[in-house]
Amino acid sequence: MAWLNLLPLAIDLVLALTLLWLAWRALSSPDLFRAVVLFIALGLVLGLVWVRLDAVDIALAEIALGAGVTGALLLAALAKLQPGATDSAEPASAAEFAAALEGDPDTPRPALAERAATGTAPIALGSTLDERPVGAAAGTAPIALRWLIALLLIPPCIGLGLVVWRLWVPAPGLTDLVAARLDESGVTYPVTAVLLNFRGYDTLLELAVLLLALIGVWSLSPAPHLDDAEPEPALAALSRLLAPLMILVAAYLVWIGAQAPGGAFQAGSVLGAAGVLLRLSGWRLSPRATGWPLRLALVLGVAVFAFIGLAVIGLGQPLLGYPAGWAKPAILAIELAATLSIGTILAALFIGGRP
Amino acid sequence: MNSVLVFALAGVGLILLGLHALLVQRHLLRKVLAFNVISSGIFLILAGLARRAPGAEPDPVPQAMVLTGIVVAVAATALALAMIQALRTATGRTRLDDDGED
Amino acid sequence: MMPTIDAALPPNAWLPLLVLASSLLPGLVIFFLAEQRYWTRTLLNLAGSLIKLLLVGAMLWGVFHQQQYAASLPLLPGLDLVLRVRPLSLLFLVLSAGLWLLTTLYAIGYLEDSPNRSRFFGFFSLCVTATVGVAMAGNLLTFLLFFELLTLTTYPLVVHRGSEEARRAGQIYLAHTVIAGALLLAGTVWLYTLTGTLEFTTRGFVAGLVEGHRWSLIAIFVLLIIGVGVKAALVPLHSWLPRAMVAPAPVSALLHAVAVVKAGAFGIVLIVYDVFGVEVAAELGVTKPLALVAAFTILYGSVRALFQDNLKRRLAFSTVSQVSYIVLGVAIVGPLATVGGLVHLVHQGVMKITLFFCAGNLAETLGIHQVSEMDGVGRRMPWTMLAFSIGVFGMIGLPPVAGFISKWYLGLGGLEAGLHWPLFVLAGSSLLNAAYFLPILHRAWFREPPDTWPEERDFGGKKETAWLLLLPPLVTAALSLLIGLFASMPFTPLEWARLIAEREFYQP
Amino acid sequence: MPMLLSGADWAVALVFVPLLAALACFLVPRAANWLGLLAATLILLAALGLVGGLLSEGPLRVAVGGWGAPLGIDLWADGLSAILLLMTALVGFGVSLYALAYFAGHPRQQRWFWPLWLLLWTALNGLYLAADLFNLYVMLEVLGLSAAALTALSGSATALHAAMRYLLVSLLGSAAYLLGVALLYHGAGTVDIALLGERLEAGAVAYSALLVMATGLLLKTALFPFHFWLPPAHGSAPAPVSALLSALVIKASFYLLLRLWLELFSGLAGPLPALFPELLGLFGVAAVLWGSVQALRQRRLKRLIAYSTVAQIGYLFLAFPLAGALSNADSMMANGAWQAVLYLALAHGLAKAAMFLSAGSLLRFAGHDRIADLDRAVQRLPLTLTAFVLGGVSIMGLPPSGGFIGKWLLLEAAFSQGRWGLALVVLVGGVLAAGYVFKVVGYAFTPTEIAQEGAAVPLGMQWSALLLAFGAILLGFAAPWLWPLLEVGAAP
Repeated sequence: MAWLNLLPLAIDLVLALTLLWLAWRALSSPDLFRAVVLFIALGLVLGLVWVRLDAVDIALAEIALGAGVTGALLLAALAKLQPGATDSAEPASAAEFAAALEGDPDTPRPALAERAATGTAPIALGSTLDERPVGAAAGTAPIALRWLIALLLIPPCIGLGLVVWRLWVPAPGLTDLVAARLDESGVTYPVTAVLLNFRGYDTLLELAVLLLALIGVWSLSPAPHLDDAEPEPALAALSRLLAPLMILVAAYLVWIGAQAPGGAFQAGSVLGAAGVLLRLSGWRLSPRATGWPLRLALVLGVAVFAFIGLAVIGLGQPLLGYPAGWAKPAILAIELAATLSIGTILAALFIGGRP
Repeated sequence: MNSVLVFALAGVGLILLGLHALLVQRHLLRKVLAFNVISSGIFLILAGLARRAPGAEPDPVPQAMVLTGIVVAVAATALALAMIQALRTATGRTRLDDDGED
Repeated sequence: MMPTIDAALPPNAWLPLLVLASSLLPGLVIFFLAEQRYWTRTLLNLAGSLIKLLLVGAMLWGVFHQQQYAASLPLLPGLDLVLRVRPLSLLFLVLSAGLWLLTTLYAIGYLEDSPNRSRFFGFFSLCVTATVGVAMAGNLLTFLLFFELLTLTTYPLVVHRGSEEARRAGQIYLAHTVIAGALLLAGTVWLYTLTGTLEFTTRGFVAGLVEGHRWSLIAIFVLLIIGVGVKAALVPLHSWLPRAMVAPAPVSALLHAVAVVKAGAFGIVLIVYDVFGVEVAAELGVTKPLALVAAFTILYGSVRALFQDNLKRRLAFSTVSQVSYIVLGVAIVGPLATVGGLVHLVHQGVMKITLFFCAGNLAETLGIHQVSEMDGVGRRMPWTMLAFSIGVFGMIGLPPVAGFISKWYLGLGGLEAGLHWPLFVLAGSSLLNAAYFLPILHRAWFREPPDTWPEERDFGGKKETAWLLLLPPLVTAALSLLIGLFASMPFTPLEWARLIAEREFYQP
Repeated sequence: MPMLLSGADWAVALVFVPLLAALACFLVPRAANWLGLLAATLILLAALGLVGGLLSEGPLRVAVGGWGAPLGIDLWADGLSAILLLMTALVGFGVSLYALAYFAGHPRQQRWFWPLWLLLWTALNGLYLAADLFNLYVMLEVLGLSAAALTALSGSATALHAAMRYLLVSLLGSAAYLLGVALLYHGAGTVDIALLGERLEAGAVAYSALLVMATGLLLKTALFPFHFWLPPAHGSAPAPVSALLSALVIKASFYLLLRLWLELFSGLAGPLPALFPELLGLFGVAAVLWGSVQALRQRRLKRLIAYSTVAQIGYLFLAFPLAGALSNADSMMANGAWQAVLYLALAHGLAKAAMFLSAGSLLRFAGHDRIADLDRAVQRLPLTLTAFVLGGVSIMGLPPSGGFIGKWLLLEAAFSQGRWGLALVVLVGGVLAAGYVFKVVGYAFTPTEIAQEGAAVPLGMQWSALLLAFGAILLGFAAPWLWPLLEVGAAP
């Protein structure tokens, strides 16, 4: 029965190899669209890996954020990088998504990138040079240089591998300490306790990073086109059905985060997805809401977190030190505000420019 | 040899692949992909090793750190993509010229 | 003024600070004056220079009566900025304060109606501030600070005209002085790591290191001497000086007589006497090479001067030669030679500034820049050429002009030290001086003037030139005569130099 | 004076004032100017308050949330961090004043400048206060993202190009750093720097962490040969941003490297910790020489100043080989080489900010920054030129500037150890610096063939640059005040 014990290891090995293979293909595929799709697949496999590692939170976040949001952002960017493409290039991409998955990897696909080669807009001149899929050489360093770089990189990575190998000795880390003080934290799920209480300062700044990215994106981009084509009726109907459901899911994820995997970031990404879906189905914020109300929703997470964190100082507590008994409501308030902001920020990041 | 080590080593592999692509690939979108692959590799090492105590609960601290890291990576990706688009609008190019001179 | 100076300063600490402030503050105010505020600017300039002269006079009296003047400001742990007025400082202080007043007067007349005067006089004042700082420096760090400040403040004066030629001259000036400054810094820090102090001390502060650190000390000496030697225009470090002649005449006067070259020579004096001490320096065997370099510079400068047709360039090479008299006096090692070298610090300044004032007058009044254009100019500008002639006689070393006193003591000093070759150097140099200066006098006084001058300006009436241009050279010419004639009276440069030499050589 | 607020309160204010101000500026763009200025003033006060607190209470440690390391995150402040916080506050205040006038005609840039800059400021202050390696990672990311976004602010092709490269470099640097954090956490079970310092043992884990973290941070600090991204980024950003990047952002990653070296790695046994400082010193030498020579060759003013930054970064690393031999048990900061580094970093911060701001004024004035066509700028923009030269004086290391004190201490360390080569490099770097500073000044005196019309430059821009330049000079006299501060918490 020894082989049964080895089965999980075999599965893990297969997963790990898939991971590496997907990464290799995603990074070397001459077709950008396929590269992005493979990257999303990589994110999904990573999600599985996290589950195997008993890190369900990370799995959720990886799938929602790493694969989902990042993938959506990449696809949207890819669509906008093609000449003549508009915001609503997704239907076309969806078709090609399927094509890419089943396609033969050796023959270049008539992907978005190639449309650039035939584009008539003057701006396409640059892109034909950039993205012509014939021969990866155009988009990479010369072959000799590639090998040289690979040869230079391999030894330090082997060294790193050896160090990681050496680190593989049982060590408790901070598990016991977290467990010991979990009941003071206001939640019963350790990861949430770390995120929102023990290391809440990091999470506050992490929210600030998200907001910062949005400010950066807005500072770079012109306003998006508001008058894009009418969405497909089916999509519109579907999204109107799905959106309320997703909001419910988000609320559930926030609530459950106190005891089990879940929490503001996963909930926020679901909320963001709902926003994106609504947007794609033609729903628009009313112009009155795109001004300060929108901005307020964007900053709310950081603001509430910071406000609570500072207000407790007035009660004689240290920074971000919730008074005894108040930790749970404080964390819930922070998580709700954060979810709203994360969702809004993610949707706004996807849409691009400042409304 | 257990799954933790397998994945941590796969993380090293991801770092290697990502670094190589970051240096070799010229299209900026690919560089962003490469950065994300590198990040994933690091996350695998950071949170993968959190579960090396056999049978015990995984260490929640590195897990929380990886959650933070994933969010930061998404934010960075969003900014980088917006910058690529702006660069494309301004210059019509989606790669960095090797000569950075004006 | 400076916050860390003890509030309960003894009154003696204020005098050195006030001497600095008397040119620093007017200078800073002048920068902000509009170009046409002629009278405000003039008033500030003159008030500053008069006050400085008075303050220096007060300190002269005080030091003569054994008063101490010192102020300090902590800069680094264990290392302060120190101003201390000693007899040697006063020699240089009196010279620069006195000549600054005259040069200011001259510059006011010279630059009338030219652009950017506020900038000019601002830097002019800062330049003098740096010079008096050099004079009062109580340790090598303070010296270094003001020495570098001098570089920075003279640069804008050198490139003042804003022509391409001026810019180039400025770059060359900087290239020389900045590299020299780096060497000076290196020598200073190195010395500090060995001694732990940089305080100027009569007879030096390195005597204890001769055993064990001989070669380090020699290297430090070389670094320091090159560091200051560039400003003193020692050959082969001199080439910036003739090029800097593109600057306006008052700047030339400042560079050659009041500030830069003098600060370099003064620096050599300080390094030999107050850092190493002559006896230690002699023991290290570094004075002899220094004397040879000085001798070579004296002859080389004179020979080069022979072949210059441009009047200011001829004067510049003459400066190269004359300043090394001071170095020679220092390097011969002996009380009389010391007196000769030190007194020449003042004498050369007074005489050379006369010549530059006169050259400026010729250029400004008649447009004369070349020696060959000077035929008969003595008849057109008799007072100017009279002053010029006195300066020339002094340079050659004819009694009773001040230059004679310097050469006399230098020669005696050489003999006292058992050396004969300095005598030949001095004689040779005097002959060469005569050879390049006397033909000028001959042209000026004995040749027929041309029908028209290159570029004549009318100053109204029958005046030979503006009185502000004429007065300063006449005063300095008279001074060169007087300090030569009455050399043995109290408070003359000669007496003061004797006082310093006594302290260096005869005190325990 | 009785303290109403303790040092800990000031430390919290240093992070949260800019953070909340950034939110407010984002929320109410119309009031951004005044909010920004208010925040800058408050931060300056808080920095002074923290310094006061440190001097009276000694080094500071704040357990965020009351948990304490290793479970929670700690903030700390000692003399080293306080001095950098103070410099950041001073430079930040000056640049904020400048930005008020600079962006007056550019509503789009103005709108985004303030929130991005205040977030950058949050990250800088947070970084100097952080005692937790992972918290430092988050700060580094805030720093990198805001800096890259600011670089791209003008929206020109060059700027976007430079910003993109900068962003990638910065992300790669943070990633490398994070890898090191992962190794250290799993090697020693904590990310608190002080605890790690006690627990870390020499070995493969520590060494590899040192290597990856140092590589990441050197990449961000732009030490030769990792400097390639710096000149385009610093040269093409709007002037106030260039000033911030050169004066402050570079210092943050340098500080972190220095901190890690001092607290974690320098005490480890083995060949790598012995070789590492020598290697950094070698890079430093190359940076000083290469950066200076490149600066001399530039024809554009901002490029010249950017290459000067490359050279000045090199100076900071010359101290590493010098400090090793000097280290003693009494006090880390009694080490002349580290004092020199700190002085050089401070002086460079103030001086380089002044120079970049002056360059911005000249650019505004003439519409270009070609050095050869400065066309009598010295007469037409005297305040700006003065600021440039005073900043330059400190960069050259002429007395009595802050740069001089730093260079003096460095030379002292070099001479007393007989490291002649390093002393020579220090001196040569100074001479070359004089060369490139006065290259600019010389052309500012000469007229061009066709006289150029100049645009008006607001006085606010001119005076704020001058103020910073004066700061760089006055720093030369500040040693008696800074020394006691530096000693706070310096004992190991």
